[in-house]
Amino acid sequence: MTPDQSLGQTSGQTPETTTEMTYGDAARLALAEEMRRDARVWALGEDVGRGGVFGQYAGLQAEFGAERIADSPISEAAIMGVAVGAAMAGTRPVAEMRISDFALCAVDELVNQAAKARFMLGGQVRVPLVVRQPMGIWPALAAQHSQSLEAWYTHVPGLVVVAPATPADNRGLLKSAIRSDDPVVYMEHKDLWKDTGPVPDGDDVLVPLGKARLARPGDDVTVVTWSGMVRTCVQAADDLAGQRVSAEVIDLRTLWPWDQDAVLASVEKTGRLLVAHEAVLASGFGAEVAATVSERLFGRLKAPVRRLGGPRMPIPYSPPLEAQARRTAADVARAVRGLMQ
Amino acid sequence: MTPDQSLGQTSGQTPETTTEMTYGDAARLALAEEMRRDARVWALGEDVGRGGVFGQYAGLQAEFGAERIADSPISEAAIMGVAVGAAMAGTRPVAEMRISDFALCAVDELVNQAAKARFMLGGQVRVPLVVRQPMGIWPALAAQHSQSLEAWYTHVPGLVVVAPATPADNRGLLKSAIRSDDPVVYMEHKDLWKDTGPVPDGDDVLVPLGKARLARPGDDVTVVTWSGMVRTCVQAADDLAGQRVSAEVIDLRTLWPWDQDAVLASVEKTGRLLVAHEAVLASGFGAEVAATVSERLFGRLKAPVRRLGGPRMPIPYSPPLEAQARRTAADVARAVRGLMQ
Amino acid sequence: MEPHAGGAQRNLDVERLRRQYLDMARIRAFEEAAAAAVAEGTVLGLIHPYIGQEAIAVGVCANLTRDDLLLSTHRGHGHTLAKGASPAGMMCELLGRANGVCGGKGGSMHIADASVGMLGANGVVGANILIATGAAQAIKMQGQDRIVSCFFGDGAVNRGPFLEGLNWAAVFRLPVLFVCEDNAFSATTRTEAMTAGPGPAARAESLGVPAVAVDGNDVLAVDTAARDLVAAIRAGGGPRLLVARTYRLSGHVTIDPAAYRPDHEVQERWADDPIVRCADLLRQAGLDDGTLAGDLDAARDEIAAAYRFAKDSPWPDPREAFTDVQDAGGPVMEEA
Amino acid sequence: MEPHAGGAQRNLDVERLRRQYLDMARIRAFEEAAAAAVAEGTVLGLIHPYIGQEAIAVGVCANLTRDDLLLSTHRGHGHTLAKGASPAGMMCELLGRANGVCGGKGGSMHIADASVGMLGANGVVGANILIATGAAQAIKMQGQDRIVSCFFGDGAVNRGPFLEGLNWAAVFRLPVLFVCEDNAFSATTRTEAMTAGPGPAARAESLGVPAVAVDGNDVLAVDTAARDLVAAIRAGGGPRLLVARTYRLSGHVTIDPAAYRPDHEVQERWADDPIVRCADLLRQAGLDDGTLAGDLDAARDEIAAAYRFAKDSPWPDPREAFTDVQDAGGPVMEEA
Ligand SMILES: Cc1ncc(C[n+]2csc(CCOP(=O)(O)OP(=O)(O)O)c2C)c(N)n1
Ligand SMILES: Cc1ncc(C[n+]2csc(CCOP(=O)(O)OP(=O)(O)O)c2C)c(N)n1
Ligand SMILES: [Mg+2]
Ligand SMILES: [Mg+2]
Repeated sequence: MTPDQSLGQTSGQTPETTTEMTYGDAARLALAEEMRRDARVWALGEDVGRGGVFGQYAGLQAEFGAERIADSPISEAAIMGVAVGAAMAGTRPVAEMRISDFALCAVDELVNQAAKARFMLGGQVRVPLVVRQPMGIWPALAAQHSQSLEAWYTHVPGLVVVAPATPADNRGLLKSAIRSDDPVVYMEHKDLWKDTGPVPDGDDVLVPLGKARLARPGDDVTVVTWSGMVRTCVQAADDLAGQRVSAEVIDLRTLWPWDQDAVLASVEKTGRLLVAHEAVLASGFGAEVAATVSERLFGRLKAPVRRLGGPRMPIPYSPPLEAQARRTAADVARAVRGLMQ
Repeated sequence: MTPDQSLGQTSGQTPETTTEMTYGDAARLALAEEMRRDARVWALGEDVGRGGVFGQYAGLQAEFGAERIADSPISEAAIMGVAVGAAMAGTRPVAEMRISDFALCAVDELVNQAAKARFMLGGQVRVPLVVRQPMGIWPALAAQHSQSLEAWYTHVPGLVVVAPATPADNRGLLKSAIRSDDPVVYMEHKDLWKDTGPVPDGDDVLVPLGKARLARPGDDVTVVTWSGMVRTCVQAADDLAGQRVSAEVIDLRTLWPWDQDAVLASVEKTGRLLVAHEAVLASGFGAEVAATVSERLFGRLKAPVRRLGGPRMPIPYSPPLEAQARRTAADVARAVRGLMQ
Repeated sequence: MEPHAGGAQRNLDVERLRRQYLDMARIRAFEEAAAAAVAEGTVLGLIHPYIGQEAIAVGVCANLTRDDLLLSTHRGHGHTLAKGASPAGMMCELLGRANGVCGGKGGSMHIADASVGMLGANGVVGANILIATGAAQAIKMQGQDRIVSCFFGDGAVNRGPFLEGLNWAAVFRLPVLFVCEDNAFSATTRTEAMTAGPGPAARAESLGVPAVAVDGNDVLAVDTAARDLVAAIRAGGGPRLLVARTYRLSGHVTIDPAAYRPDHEVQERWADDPIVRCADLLRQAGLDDGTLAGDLDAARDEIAAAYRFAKDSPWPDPREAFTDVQDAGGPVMEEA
Repeated sequence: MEPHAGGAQRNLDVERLRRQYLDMARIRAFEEAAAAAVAEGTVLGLIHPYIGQEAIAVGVCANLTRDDLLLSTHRGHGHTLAKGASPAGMMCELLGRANGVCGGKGGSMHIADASVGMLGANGVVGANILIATGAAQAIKMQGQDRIVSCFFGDGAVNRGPFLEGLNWAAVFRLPVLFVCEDNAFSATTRTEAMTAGPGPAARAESLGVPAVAVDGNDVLAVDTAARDLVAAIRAGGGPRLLVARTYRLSGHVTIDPAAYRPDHEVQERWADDPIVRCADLLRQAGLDDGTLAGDLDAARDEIAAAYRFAKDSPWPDPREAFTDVQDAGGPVMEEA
């Protein structure tokens, strides 16, 4: 895998050095840094005091106290709704949903309230709120703990949607999300918590919202992806390199606003696009990317824009069934080869 | 406007005659007929005993009693969750959400429970449930009473999604939805309740799920649409006819499963496609249609597939602002002319 | 639940009561003007009139400062006025004008005036309970010396946020006054038929929130009860619930004839009109009919002027629809 | 809330109690085998053990018929077994095999056996309350002679569905027995710290649902209390809540060491093991140690056989992933 190259810039200090850490630790560091920097930042959710279900809050209550790393009742609607009110009233809450599926208990609070309050009130209030929703398939968690609904949130005016794929991005984007004055749906992938990678040193290295990342350069075909599928697509691209297919992998990182310029520039170069995601294919965010590129680059494409996504089925429990819901590097490679014919 | 022509067949008796009635009355009739036919069918929701907010239940409690037209507390989560349990236990509930935005208080119950129960339990239970969610912009109802989130539900495995545009379809599709053994999200458009149209006579005339309707035949360009935008697109097509542009308007009616065959056949004929909907453009269901057609008919299109949809903004209250959220016949006509250049 | 002693026993502060009378009259006049505007067609949206419930907003808000926050419902004009918003800015909002408090973006169901701490009506029943709770948590966390008040209807106690919000507020001992306005109706259905158990106060107490019930048509009783509850909250005692029994004298919305209510019931309840009752109290305290009528006239004049102002006010620029959505990724107006 | 007289005072039905002893032992053995399977890697999903709570499922289900329905939680093995499901079918489900009760699609968190009226564990805390309420409404509407039982944890009483479901059940007077298993924890957090007010029973009563509290580690007390409540429900008395105080002897999931609990607390609670207590009662009633140990062995053997059967069972055909989704518009398996 080639080193990360950024299509977007990072802001703040220019990092000279990096430290290897996990995706989970990178997020923990980001939250701690932002809490040190800004006394208005706090987090709330179930079991965060003991470190959160994935350890992503480990040690934070010891440093910041139980008021700023606030354990909550099992009340997702309240976690979200309270965060909305607390954001309106001068703080910057990070609301932890534990598993993105549980956020479905709090959709009114997110979609009808958080996303619209600023607008409905004509700008009299702001809702600087980050909603963390760990997403995606984790082995054998079955249908109520595995969904990827990022497309939903891209469809909701007022929301920013972020889905980081690397430790560096999970640090830099979580920091940007916390500094955003608008509500951000921040979707970490459950299967990435333990992934490691280099993270730029310095406590003020942000990754800007809305900028894609060039995960792997290439010339023949563009693969646009995000979240857990990024490493899958990079793997596929590596495999394809041995078959003389040079695939460029773009990690969108932010799904709304998404980096159309970066995607269009790449596809203009390659003439071919595959959009790959773990979420259900039908009405997934890949449809938005595919529809946009097909329209904007009409007549300049060498092949139809292809999409790869999950079958429209709940995530099954048993390994051989669950495998049917996953999209693998082999699936990506096959789809790319299909584009090259 | 030419008379309705069905791409799909209607099943049951072949209607010889029609009766003019409103979209609201057609639905009322459908529910009454199904309740007479099948004692397991019942409806629950706020104020349904007094006829429902739009009169769509008027008179039904008098005929069927308070147990089968059941008034409910203001508890959308309970309306939905109770309907799920009641469906599992042998009845066929019609759950009224009053306004689709309020259904956001019941997303766990719909998406995590209703949609997945059959699958998770390996087919041991079925959830024959219809969730009625009046959708769309109605004058000056503002941001929490106006959303169109049909795209969300098309993304959820297990759900059928229906959005009728005419009185005839509201009768025939509601009947099919009630007879469906799977959960159906049934989205009536609030601005259509008073629209009138001919409805085939006979109490067993169903409109099949998954079949589009040819709302207006044409040769130069295909316009795919649904719900409240159908009449807008037909209007635009009528206007365009005067400008020697022959637009074919297809009313999808069912959004999942959607009638790909009908759409592809039409676009193969015309070579041009506009998908138009009231919902926010970004990640709207139009993206799915556009991505699918762009891929399947690659190289055979005369123009890029275009989408027309709402701006990504909450629906504003004030008329001149609200107008910015609406898509008009003029907008459709302009987009179609753009395709003809 | 402690039954609350009516205020009548206490020493009467006539000036305070008269200000409340005037505020109630202003709300009544506003709602009548709004209903007339709907009939006239200058207001297009739905209006949920607060007629008959004025004593609650006024009695509670008499105990709030401008810095205190307020979260309201779909039936929010009364709360907004009582919290100190200008009728002109509100009327402009109802008419969708550029100088409406929300720039015309919200309308009646999202009316708000952050400058007086009023953070929003809400179109979703019960949603404000959680938002109010969160605002109170922010206040506590920031060590501020203010409280939140949160109004909701009897129908809202059947939604989950009532449980989740009150439990949360009690667990974190937050400075929030919940006010349940029991006007007997959930839209067109009687709440009673849809609500099991002894009622909102018992529910609150089961969630650790002490509750007091008052006659919500007696502004003095509301004022007195609110004073005690607000004092307890300001003293760090955590959340409280005030249950105010009242009656919705109008339909659910202006265009609802509310024919589902028996005539005699409506007549009886009109006889209990909180404004008339307040006038009686003031009359007993020595004010003459002319003064009282003068207050009503003043209220009506103020609102009439606000309405005229609103009608003469400009429409918002269509481009305004595209602002206040979000900083990154907001919508862009297409060129026609 | 009426405190419930313990069962010990009543005439002891030794055979009944011994059956319950055996059922508790079967559950314990099942959970131990499941935990071992996780450690061994034959079960990949999360398992929430029911260890320490067996008396509740068994005492309640002793009063249910096969036709009665049951809705459960993420911690659902005990309820499923107590309702009469076969351990082999359940173990196959945990191992994701083709002959699992859900064909391998659901796993532990969605375990169900409709053939014995068990309509599903649930991965969403509190969601089953509404489903159970709806099932009860269907039963009432169809004039059937059966009831629904619905188990949930102490943590679930902080979610909205508790309020919405219990209110609904009381309003419609539905035949449903709610059972709150108060095991002191909401995952890794003590429920007490996150729950205001006097507790689940008081909440239920405020919602019009009569409640009874029992020592949930005393199977006789649970059985007796459940018998009375079930009788009241079958007689058309509407919903009831049984609050059973217990303790989660294991971690939240098998892989949770639960080090957040002080050792002495855990030791004390193990001394209150419901199976040991039941054995004591049976010993007092004259059963000898050999008989009691024999029952435990029988239970362990049955479960061990179930586990072996499961390990030898076939995996589901991948094509099965595409079935049971929906009739119209279901997924289609792509050719590789
Ligand atoms: C979640 C939700 N469900 C339904 C509605 C529709 N609705 C608007 S007001 C209302 C009645 C509310 O009753 P109550 O809470 O007693 O307030 P009131 O109208 O009496 O002031 C209903 C059902 C809504 N706005 N939000
Ligand atoms: C809505 C929801 N929120 C959070 C979770 C994660 N979770 C699973 S079990 C659990 C604890 C539940 O506690 P309780 O209801 O007391 O049941 P117990 O685990 O003690 O049996 C939590 C928080 C969930 N499954 N669903
Ligand atoms: Mg009311
Ligand atoms: Mg517990």
